[in-house]
Amino acid sequence: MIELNLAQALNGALDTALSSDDRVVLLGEDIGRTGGVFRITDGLRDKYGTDRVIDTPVAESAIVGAAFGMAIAGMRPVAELQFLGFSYPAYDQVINHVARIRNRSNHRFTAPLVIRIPYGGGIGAAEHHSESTEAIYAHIPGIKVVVPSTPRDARGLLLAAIEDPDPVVFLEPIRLYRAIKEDIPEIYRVDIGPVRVERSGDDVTLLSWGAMVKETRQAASVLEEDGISVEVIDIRTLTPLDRDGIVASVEKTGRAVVVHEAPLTGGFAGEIAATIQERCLYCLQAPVQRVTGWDTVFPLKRSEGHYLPSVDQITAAARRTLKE
Amino acid sequence: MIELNLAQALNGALDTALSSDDRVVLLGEDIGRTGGVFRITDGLRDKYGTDRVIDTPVAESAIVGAAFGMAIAGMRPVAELQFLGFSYPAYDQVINHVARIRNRSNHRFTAPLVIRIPYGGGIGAAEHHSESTEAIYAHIPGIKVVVPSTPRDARGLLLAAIEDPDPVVFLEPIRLYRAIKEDIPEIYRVDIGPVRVERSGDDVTLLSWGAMVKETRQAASVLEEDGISVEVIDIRTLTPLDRDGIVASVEKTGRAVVVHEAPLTGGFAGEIAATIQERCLYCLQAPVQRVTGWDTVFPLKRSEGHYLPSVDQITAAARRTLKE
Amino acid sequence: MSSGQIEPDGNPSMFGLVNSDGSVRDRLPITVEDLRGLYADMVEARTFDDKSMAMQRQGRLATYAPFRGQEAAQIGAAAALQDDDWVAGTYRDAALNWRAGYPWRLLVLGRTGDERGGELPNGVNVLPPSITVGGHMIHAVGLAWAEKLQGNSRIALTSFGDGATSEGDFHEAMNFAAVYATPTVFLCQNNGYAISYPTSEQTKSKTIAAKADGYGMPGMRVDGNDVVGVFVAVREAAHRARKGEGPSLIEAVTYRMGPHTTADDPTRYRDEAESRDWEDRDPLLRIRRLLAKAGGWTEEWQEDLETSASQVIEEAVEWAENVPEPTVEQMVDRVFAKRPRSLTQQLNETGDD
Amino acid sequence: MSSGQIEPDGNPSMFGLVNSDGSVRDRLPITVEDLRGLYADMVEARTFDDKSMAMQRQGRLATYAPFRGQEAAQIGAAAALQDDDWVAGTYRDAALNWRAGYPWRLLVLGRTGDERGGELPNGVNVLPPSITVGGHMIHAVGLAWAEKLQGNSRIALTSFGDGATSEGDFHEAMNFAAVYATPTVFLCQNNGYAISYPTSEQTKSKTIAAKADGYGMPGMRVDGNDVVGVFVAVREAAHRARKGEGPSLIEAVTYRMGPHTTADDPTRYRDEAESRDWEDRDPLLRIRRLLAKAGGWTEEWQEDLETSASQVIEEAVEWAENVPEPTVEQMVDRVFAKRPRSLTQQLNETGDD
Ligand SMILES: Cc1ncc(C[n+]2csc(CCOP(=O)(O)OP(=O)(O)O)c2C)c(N)n1
Ligand SMILES: Cc1ncc(C[n+]2csc(CCOP(=O)(O)OP(=O)(O)O)c2C)c(N)n1
Ligand SMILES: [Mg+2]
Ligand SMILES: [Mg+2]
Repeated sequence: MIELNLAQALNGALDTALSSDDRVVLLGEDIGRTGGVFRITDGLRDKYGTDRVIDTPVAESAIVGAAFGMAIAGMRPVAELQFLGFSYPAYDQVINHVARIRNRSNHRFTAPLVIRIPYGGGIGAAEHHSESTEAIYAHIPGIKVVVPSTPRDARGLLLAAIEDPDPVVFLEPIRLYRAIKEDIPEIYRVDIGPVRVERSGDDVTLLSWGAMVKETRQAASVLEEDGISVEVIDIRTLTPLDRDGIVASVEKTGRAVVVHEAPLTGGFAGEIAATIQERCLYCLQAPVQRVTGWDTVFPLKRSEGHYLPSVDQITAAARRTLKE
Repeated sequence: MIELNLAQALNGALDTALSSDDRVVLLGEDIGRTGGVFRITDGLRDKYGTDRVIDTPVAESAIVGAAFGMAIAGMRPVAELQFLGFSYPAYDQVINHVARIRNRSNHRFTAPLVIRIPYGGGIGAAEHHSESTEAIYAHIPGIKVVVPSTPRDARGLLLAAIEDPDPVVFLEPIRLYRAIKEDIPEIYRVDIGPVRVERSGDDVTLLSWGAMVKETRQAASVLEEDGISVEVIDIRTLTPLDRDGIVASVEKTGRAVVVHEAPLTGGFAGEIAATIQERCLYCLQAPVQRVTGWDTVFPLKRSEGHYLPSVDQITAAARRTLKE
Repeated sequence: MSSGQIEPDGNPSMFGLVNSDGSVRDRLPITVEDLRGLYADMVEARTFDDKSMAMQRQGRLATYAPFRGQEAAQIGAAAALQDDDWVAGTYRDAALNWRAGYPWRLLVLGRTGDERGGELPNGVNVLPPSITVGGHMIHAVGLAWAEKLQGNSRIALTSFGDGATSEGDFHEAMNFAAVYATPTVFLCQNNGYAISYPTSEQTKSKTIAAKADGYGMPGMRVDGNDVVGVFVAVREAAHRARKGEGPSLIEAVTYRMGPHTTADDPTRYRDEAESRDWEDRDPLLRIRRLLAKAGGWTEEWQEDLETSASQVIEEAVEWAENVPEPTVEQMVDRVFAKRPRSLTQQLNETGDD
Repeated sequence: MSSGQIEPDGNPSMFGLVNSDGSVRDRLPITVEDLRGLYADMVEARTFDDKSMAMQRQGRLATYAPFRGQEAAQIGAAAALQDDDWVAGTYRDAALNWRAGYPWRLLVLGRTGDERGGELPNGVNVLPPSITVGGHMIHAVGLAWAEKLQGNSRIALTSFGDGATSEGDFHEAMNFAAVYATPTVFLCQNNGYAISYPTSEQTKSKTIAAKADGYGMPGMRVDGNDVVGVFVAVREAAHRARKGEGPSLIEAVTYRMGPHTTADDPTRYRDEAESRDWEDRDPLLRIRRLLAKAGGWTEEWQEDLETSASQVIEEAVEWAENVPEPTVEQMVDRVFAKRPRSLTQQLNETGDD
């Protein structure tokens, strides 16, 4: 057991992967000399050398495309893209090649690679540095999309992702990198797939993932103080989606609030709300509520407060479900 | 009035735009000499010259990026990307620049351009030629996403899109290009925004857009034969979404089936189902059903029949809502 | 109409060994027997191409992209590789892929619209053809890089068209290959057109080979209709790569004699005169002329070749057309290594209808 | 640690007029008065840069990307343009943008994290800085193309870093510009690093200017710390563009003296010795040396310049910091020309909470 924050947990997971599996290589912009803009790969270049921890030119499509080729040739590349807002030049490689080679070759060639991408707002960053476009990845058949919110899950899911026979897009919530510390076992995997019940309760289910789990958790505490019994679900794996885990909770509580910071329209909360009403319309005591970002461009620092869903918005939504 | 199929209606709309507005230019791969792989720009190069109808190198990011610059400088470019599966190299330009310049410059610079993209399956095409990834565009704040399903709407919406002060992604259902003919007035605009009630009914609402409107329409006929009164809604504009139009219909019928050929998970039907249960849970007689493609890569010709939603699937889903 | 090619032919700065008329510019570095082998391969490839065109017209294949006229570039390049080298080519590279180990039967199966056509035999390191223009070149960089990092001697060849050099992905792939000195051979089959758009308009560079300079990489222009020239050029580039001297770019100047695909109508964008011009430069014809002079070609041999090629292709077609209809389960089970529960649920639900 | 630059300095093949020590290589094509003007602009820009760094440390600005060391490249380039020419630069181009008409107050406002900083005055054709590396170069191609198609004489200049030349978008933009002969000037400020990644590792090309060849475009390497050299080079390229002779690439070799941004720690990737080396090549210093020799510089003038620059910048800061807090409505109403009903609904609903 060792106490780590989310960033350290990721660094440790990469260290473990590099030391235990020769096929693992890391590549990305500034990940070597500087240890990445968030220092997630700190120290690894010195430890494993420039053939295993590779600084690359600024070319996202090539980073993913080269990692893809490496994976086909038997390696286990872990690519880092610097921010989710800079991942789009590689979107074509992900959707048209990474996600499809197993299908295209009927299993003969596969691409077991991981694409790590920091995401999310709340740090007052420049344009393109704050957005949460997980929905555009979660719509791609053939990749898995994983979003940890705790140091434990970060380590366990990253190791599972690197070992997974299929490609994984691994989204890291920037504002949680150093938010909390947790005791983590050395040998540890978290299955890609199942949701995590973060807190059990009976009256209402709050569902979230990644960065917004923090506010969701806080909202749960506020509600509990008012005597409301809240179940908090951390989705963790957006795809393949654990619909049974979600439905089981809402069958119990009859009420659900889905929280994300991406824009409302076309956001992944729509998928979850649609699923809940499909599977348990008759157990629903109130409409599934969505608490999300706005259908606007993610704003710069001064308007961030207007944009990001607040604890108050979550509790208000939960109370709306209880009023009905 | 003139009788045209969808492809001809688009060609006519482009002709009208080119002749009535000097600022309009068309650019894209093979749109000049050959009139485009689907001949939508047929004859326009000869008529308007190579400065107005421009063949470009194979470089989607540059096509959109150059059109964006032209639009800022006061022109009204209409870019064609050859297939939706080849639009992803330009995704970064769309999400990071086209959709954002108004926000970035607080209205000082704007990008009134149209990106036309043929999409959808059913023609037994090669890989990447059949998919329906409208959801990844509908999640981008700052662009409008329009998908006509009839010759009339095709003409009216394309002209409205070219005149719109904001950028529009205009998706054209390949398998409807030459499916039906319709009488179309010469002077004609269709507002971007409102859904179109294609058929009025009381028992169940079928909602769809683009290519799947055909099967949806057929399903409605089958159901009507059995005495079921069906309302068919053609969404037409995915964003900004006309939630009121959708809700008004379901408030009347109490039952809804959303149909698209994109994969289920993260598809735009999720948004619509989520909206319906938010706004009229208490009027819903049954869960909103989604009839969609599979969470698989769009298959090649021999498996296309397995993949595409069928009339039977739609009628079965509608009957499920009626059973409850 | 303008001519498609930047500098169609007869350019002394273009490397080549066998001229259109079958004369040789220099002593050939291969035996007549080997040349006969290359010729036989080209005949077999063309037989496949003709057969595919015919089948497509009969509705037995999905859209087909013919390589007629490009047999020398493809066969010459593949012949210069070792058996387990990697190949990442395009929709037009059936001849290249076949010569590198991709069985005809799978190529036919793929073209009927069946993903199982992409399931290559173990040991054949050819990627199923990529349909996006430009996206696959970097794959060959990654493949080659992995081999290098793992201490293997395998190299990777990527083949692409003139049109593909306009994509940003070409640039990124060239740069990565050069920066990391990956053992990659970039083979551009400059066939004069990207669908309807002539090479001469795609770039203001005089040649595509010249683009290599900007990446600090050797670039070479070769007569793409000379199978021996292409073979020698690619062999040299492969040799450099295998020795650890990094990537090269080879521009093989050739001509697409047929339509872009079976859906294309070339009369919309090029003169018949131009196409006729290129008929005399047919890559098969010139080797036939050369062999005839050297006594290595006879009418009977030609007939034998054609008969046996037809038989081989017919067998492949027969096999492919008898592959059982694909099932829904197969479609669903190709997405991941293990079918996730969400897909099983979809299968159960949609199965109900 | 390796040196960042490919060929740091003193290269005879690199165009320049003023050496580090203030000596001149050739007769200067501008008057002493103009040179004093350029120098004054550089002083003002540096004052802004210093002030911004200080403000960021005080938490008054979001992340800031300093241009210290690159003043000559930016001021020299902007000075060579006409008032209504288009400029599309990066996060590091505040000096360039300002000299092209972007008011300091809006540059400050933008950096406080306010979209209203991007609302340029009418007539100033400078795009608000783009933060994605590479994406904006093609915008300058589109802008210039539109002017050409509309028969106007405006040209477009795009500025970008060495790192940006690795992006596919660089390639596509260069190719489009060349193919359509758009009046575009590509200005690469090669400052030795893409964050931590040295230029010498980014490419195997000897220079960035050399990359122009592959596009059939003139390329020129200029000492980016020589404001006169840059001015002359850009003026020439702008002139060519305006005459209809198409685009050019100018590589201005310079050095980022500060960190990549206020969030960066350069000691992780470069020696102090290297940075010290470049101090003597400071673009302000050399003009000061030159002017001092020519009697065009005095201590008092320097003090005057600094005082008035400080005042100008202080006023801009004061203005920006007094812009009222942005409202939710403003955020919502920036998405489209007319607010769609869906956003009004969101406003009503979220307003409730
Ligand atoms: C990214 C992308 N854009 C567009 C297309 C459509 N398309 C298919 S082939 C082709 C032309 C390619 O020309 P070239 O690279 O010269 O290859 P050739 O077909 O001549 O062999 C185009 C534009 C595509 N397949 N992928
Ligand atoms: C598409 C994209 N990828 C990555 C980044 C992160 N990033 C910001 S600046 C930078 C380095 C750019 O270097 P260069 O082009 O040389 O410009 P400089 O910062 O040196 O002025 C990187 C990688 C980005 N902004 N955009
Ligand atoms: Mg070609
Ligand atoms: Mg730089």
